[in-house]
Amino acid sequence: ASAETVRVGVAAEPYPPFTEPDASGNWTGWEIEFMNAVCAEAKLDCVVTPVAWDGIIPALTSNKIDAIIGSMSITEERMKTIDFSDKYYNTPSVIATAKDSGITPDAAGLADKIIGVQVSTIHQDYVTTHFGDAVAEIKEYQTQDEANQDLAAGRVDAIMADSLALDAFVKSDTCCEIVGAVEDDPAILGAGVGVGLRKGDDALREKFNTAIATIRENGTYAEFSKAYFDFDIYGK
Amino acid sequence: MIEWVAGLAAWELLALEPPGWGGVLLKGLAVSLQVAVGGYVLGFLIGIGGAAGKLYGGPILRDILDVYTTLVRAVPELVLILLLYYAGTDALNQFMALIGAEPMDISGLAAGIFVIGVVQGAYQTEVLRGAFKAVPHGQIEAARAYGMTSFQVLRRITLPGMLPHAVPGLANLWLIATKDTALLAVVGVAELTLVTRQAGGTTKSYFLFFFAAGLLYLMVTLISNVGIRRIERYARRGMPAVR
Amino acid sequence: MSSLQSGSSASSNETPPAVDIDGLHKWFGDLEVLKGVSLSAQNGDVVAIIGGSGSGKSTMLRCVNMLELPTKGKISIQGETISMKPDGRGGLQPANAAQLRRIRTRLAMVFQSFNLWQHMTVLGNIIEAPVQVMGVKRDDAIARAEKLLDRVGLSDKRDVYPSFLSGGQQQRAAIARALAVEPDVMLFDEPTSALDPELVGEVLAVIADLAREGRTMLLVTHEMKFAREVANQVVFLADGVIAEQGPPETIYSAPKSERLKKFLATVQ
Amino acid sequence: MSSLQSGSSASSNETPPAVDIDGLHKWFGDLEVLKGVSLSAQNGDVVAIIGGSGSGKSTMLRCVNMLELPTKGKISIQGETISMKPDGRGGLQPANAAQLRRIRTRLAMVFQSFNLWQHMTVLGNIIEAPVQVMGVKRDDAIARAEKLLDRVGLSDKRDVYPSFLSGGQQQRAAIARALAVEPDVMLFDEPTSALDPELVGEVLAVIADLAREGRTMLLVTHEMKFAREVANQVVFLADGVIAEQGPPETIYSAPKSERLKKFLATVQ
Amino acid sequence: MGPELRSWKEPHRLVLLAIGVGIIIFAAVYMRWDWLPRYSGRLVEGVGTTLWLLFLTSALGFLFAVPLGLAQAAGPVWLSAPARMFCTVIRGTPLLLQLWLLYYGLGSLFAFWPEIRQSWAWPYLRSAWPYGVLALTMSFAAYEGEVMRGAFAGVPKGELEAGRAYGMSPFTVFRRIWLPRAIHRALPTLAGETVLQLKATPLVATITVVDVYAIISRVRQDTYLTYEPLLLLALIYMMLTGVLVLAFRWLEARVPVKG
Ligand SMILES: Nc1ncnc2c1ncn2[C@@H]1O[C@H](COP(=O)(O)OP(=O)(O)OP(=O)(O)O)[C@@H](O)[C@H]1O
Ligand SMILES: Nc1ncnc2c1ncn2[C@@H]1O[C@H](COP(=O)(O)OP(=O)(O)OP(=O)(O)O)[C@@H](O)[C@H]1O
Ligand SMILES: [Mg+2]
Ligand SMILES: [Mg+2]
Repeated sequence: ASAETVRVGVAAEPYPPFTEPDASGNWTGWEIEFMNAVCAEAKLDCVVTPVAWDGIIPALTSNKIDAIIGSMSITEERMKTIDFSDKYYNTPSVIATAKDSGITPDAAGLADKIIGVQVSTIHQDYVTTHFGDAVAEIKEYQTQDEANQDLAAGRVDAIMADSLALDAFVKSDTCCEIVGAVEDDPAILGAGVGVGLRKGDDALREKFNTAIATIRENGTYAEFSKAYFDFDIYGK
Repeated sequence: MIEWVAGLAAWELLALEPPGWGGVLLKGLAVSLQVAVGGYVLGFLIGIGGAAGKLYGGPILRDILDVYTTLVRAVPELVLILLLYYAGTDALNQFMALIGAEPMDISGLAAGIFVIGVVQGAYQTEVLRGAFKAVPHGQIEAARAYGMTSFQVLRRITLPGMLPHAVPGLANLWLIATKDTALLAVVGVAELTLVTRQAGGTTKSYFLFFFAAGLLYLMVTLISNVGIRRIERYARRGMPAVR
Repeated sequence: MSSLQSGSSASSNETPPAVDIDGLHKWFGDLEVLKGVSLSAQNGDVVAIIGGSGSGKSTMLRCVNMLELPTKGKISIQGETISMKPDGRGGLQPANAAQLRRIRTRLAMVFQSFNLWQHMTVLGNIIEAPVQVMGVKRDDAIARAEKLLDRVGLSDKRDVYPSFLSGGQQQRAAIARALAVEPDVMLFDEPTSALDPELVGEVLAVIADLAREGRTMLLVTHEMKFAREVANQVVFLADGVIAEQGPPETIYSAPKSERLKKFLATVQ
Repeated sequence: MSSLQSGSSASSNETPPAVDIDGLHKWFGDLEVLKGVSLSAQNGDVVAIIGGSGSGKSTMLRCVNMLELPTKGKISIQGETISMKPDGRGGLQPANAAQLRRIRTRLAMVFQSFNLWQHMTVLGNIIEAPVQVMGVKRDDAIARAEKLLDRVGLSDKRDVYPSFLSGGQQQRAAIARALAVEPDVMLFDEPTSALDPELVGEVLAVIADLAREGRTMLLVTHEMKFAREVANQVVFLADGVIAEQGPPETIYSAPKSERLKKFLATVQ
Repeated sequence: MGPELRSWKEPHRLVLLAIGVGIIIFAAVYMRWDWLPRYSGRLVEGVGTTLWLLFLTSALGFLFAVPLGLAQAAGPVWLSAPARMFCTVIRGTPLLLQLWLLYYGLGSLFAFWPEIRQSWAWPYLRSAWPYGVLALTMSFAAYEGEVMRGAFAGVPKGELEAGRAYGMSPFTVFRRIWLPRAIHRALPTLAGETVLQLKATPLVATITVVDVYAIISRVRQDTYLTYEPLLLLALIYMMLTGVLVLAFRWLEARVPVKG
């Protein structure tokens, strides 16, 4: 019908299982299903607009897109520039190492080791704050995938990341294992992932918030998540 | 090791029809080439004008051109494209709103060609300036002495005379242009590098796709080289080979 | 010998001189090469310019068609003064590019270092100015160029690029290039330096022909014999000024200044 | 005049000739420029090579130091034959690079087009070979270069780059560069083409001095008067062969061939 | 003489200067710079890394470029063919791909061959910078090799002949005449290529080398500011480029050319 058109920016670089294109150019993944559900609920006509991660915030602020659904964690720093909806998922952070390394997910276990993280993530902040003095070196990777590869190659001793991302990795590669979750620190690890919105676009934010709450309640959220995860990704 | 080789040889992923990614790669290549050609040609026009201005222009023109080549060459292309595409269209639309016109939507492709052209223009200005300087002065004097206009001197004497000195530099810039198109990913243009990353990220067959993209780029280069060598042979006519 | 002296040098007051140089000064940085040179040549005059190496002969010739910009002075071609304006650094610069271009099409120059265009064949060099500047049809230009090539004995090198020519062949190509534009005034900078005596004789004949057609020539040369035979006026340049000037007989047989006497001593 | 003819041209059988050219052939593509040239010069000989433009004089001179590779023939310098081997395309190439280099250090050449190094000043051009090839100390080389500059009258252009010199100044710089290596054999390709009569006289004196020191010279020239005064042997090159050869008197006063007679006609 | 020797006081220069100052004032007043102090230390380190990479790889790259150019311009086939192939392949594929294939390609081999971790070379194989230096050096060598090929071929033949005629060994001719003439001829292009190399260094951030670009991206993703960090980056690169350009100008002006 005459629904309002919302251009939703996703990162042009694939981030499975959340957003990824297939060979015919269609975008698939959990976040795409989430978007479809939310937009249907809020009666919005949403179109996927891939934008490189580097340009996604300027694209939002200069009106090229209206919302970002890209696994963007809600942090204080980001709130200075853009607004967020309520969180729509939140997963714990874990540490992975080579099999039988004997490393434990704490400062003592990581002493004098090389640890890899994806650059500019909450994990990077966490490692710097909590393990910065203990480890030998913190290596920063542009993508999580590259960090994973270097763990397999033995260039780093451990990596810290989102449990989902690492879960998929240790299942596909026999080299490594998850040694456990780190101690929680809400100030750094944040309040989960939200929809990024232009500052002052309160009407749209309200629509998203209401829709997120509704699909959580009416079971739609659980329904489409089933195909991807065997636990509740919404978190605590 | 075997797995490593096996990962490389997952040829079916390169099939032209989905679920193979071959078609996507080729489409990306076509977009890259489109941007490269557009940007390069624009850059060449700017370069000729810029070099001529730097060599024969007045002090004001020379200074402005100096600022242009220094700034544009200094500022990373990524910054330029972000500034021109986002800040630029923003400003343009605010201006349009001010005069009461409809907001314009500039396509990422057009902006990309423009930015690559502006960047190439700065580099080509310098390459061409060097080449112009390599033309023996006497040949230009002779042309002037016969009453040729500045434009005729340029077209008939200086351009062909400097060509042998300019071809290697210009060839480099062309090859750079074909690869600089990767920057357009920032504004969402699906060119070869971006679709390669997408294919790799989705299928996890990074090496397969990076090799494939490498081969595509290499093919463009090899075909270009045939043309470049031909131009160069033509340009060097009349010059004895050095031993 | 000097069969050409009966030319039009007895100028009437009505027709303006073909070339008129008035109070020409030229500085290169701190070096004053020309210190006020004045010279005028009537239609059909052949003026030989002689003088020591580095005395400014080439510079003077190059000032006539503004390849070297005078620091001070006035140049007129057939009564039309090339308009100049100060360049803000104590020198002059052309004020009217179109006028300068128009005047240059009536001048032709043979350079001391030939300056052939390296990316064109001999034929290409010769037809370039007629086709591009004068708008002569290509075929006509080629036909004419072939006659000229024949005249300078270079027909077999028609399609050769200049860097594969011997010195004398390059010089002859340069002469043919200058002849091809059929200029009113020709500026020759040592046009026979790379030629053997036989060819010098031929160039001499060409120049005599041209003078007979009423064309004016300024010609720098080191070959006194050549100057004597071809010129009806000889100018001796020394220390940046015209030290002596006159018809060849007087210059050669009765030099006035010590400087010229010494200069000519070795030739006698 | 010909004061030099009493040199060492009366060669004894023991001392080998300074330069010996034997059956030299040179093709450029389809063009046979030299068709079997043989020539030998004793120590202290001054051989003038004359001939029409394009007759192959420069080519012959350039073959002596292997800048142009002969298609056939043998070159010996002071009894040492430059060893050559077939290049697989019907021509020859040097077989022993070190030997060629050693021989070249004993030769010096003044090029028809000067070929001064554009990125060095006049002084830099002159001291380059002594310092880099002969291992002369830089200061000594400079001291010597200054003397030479003085001799050719170019002291004031010491620190100027070649492209800012007049034609004659470039030629003099090239001559000074050649003299600086104190070679046994000098190859001059029209060394006075850009010089005025006064300077020609001076170069003549320099060459006479050199001959007196026992240096050998091959010299291409178009100035018959110069050839006559300075040479003790004149070689006339025509149609790719040496058409006539002998002491200047006989060559100039009693030319045998029609060709040479015609060639000299204009000079007499 | 050259434009840089003319006075700053010419009116149009004052205008340009005023525009520049205006932009800086605008940026300082209307944009957010509060993050600057927090990152200043790391920025300085990053600039250091960038410069170190730039100088090392362009110097090494140029050393390789000279033989590459020479081999192609005048070498025998068995030298020129491989040189040409090297240049073609390197110039024909994106630097990012090469960097990737080197770093992660080799890395994926290590995963199958753990014994290598005991070898003496492991500390180097393990670090990222050797791969960055290698890739950047090869890239500069290939691009510059191509430029030098043209420059070598463009030196007037007569000047080389003059060198040979004086008995200079091929190496002396090369060192004293051919190379300086070629370099002088290639300088404007060389300057451009060096600036390009400066802007290629950020790619090493993808293999965990922390240069100034990596720091700036860090700032961008930490603060989510769009333009400010990029403007600072532009300013830093502009200053570095300015220094490079001036240095090359100075080199160029050392041999005056007529015209
Ligand atoms: N590199 C070359 N390739 C082809 N032909 C050449 C080359 N060099 C010279 N020639 C030809 O060889 C012939 C002889 O040339 P050369 O330079 O030896 O003549 P020259 O006797 O020195 O004449 P000049 O007195 O005019 O200098 C000429 O016809 C010339 O065109
Ligand atoms: N572009 C220049 N810059 C500086 N000095 C120059 C320039 N051109 C010529 N000169 C100097 O001006 C003087 C005159 O040069 P010019 O070429 O006019 O001499 P010339 O009389 O033609 O000599 P030649 O007979 O040797 O050719 C010389 O001392 C020369 O060094
Ligand atoms: Mg002169
Ligand atoms: Mg010759």
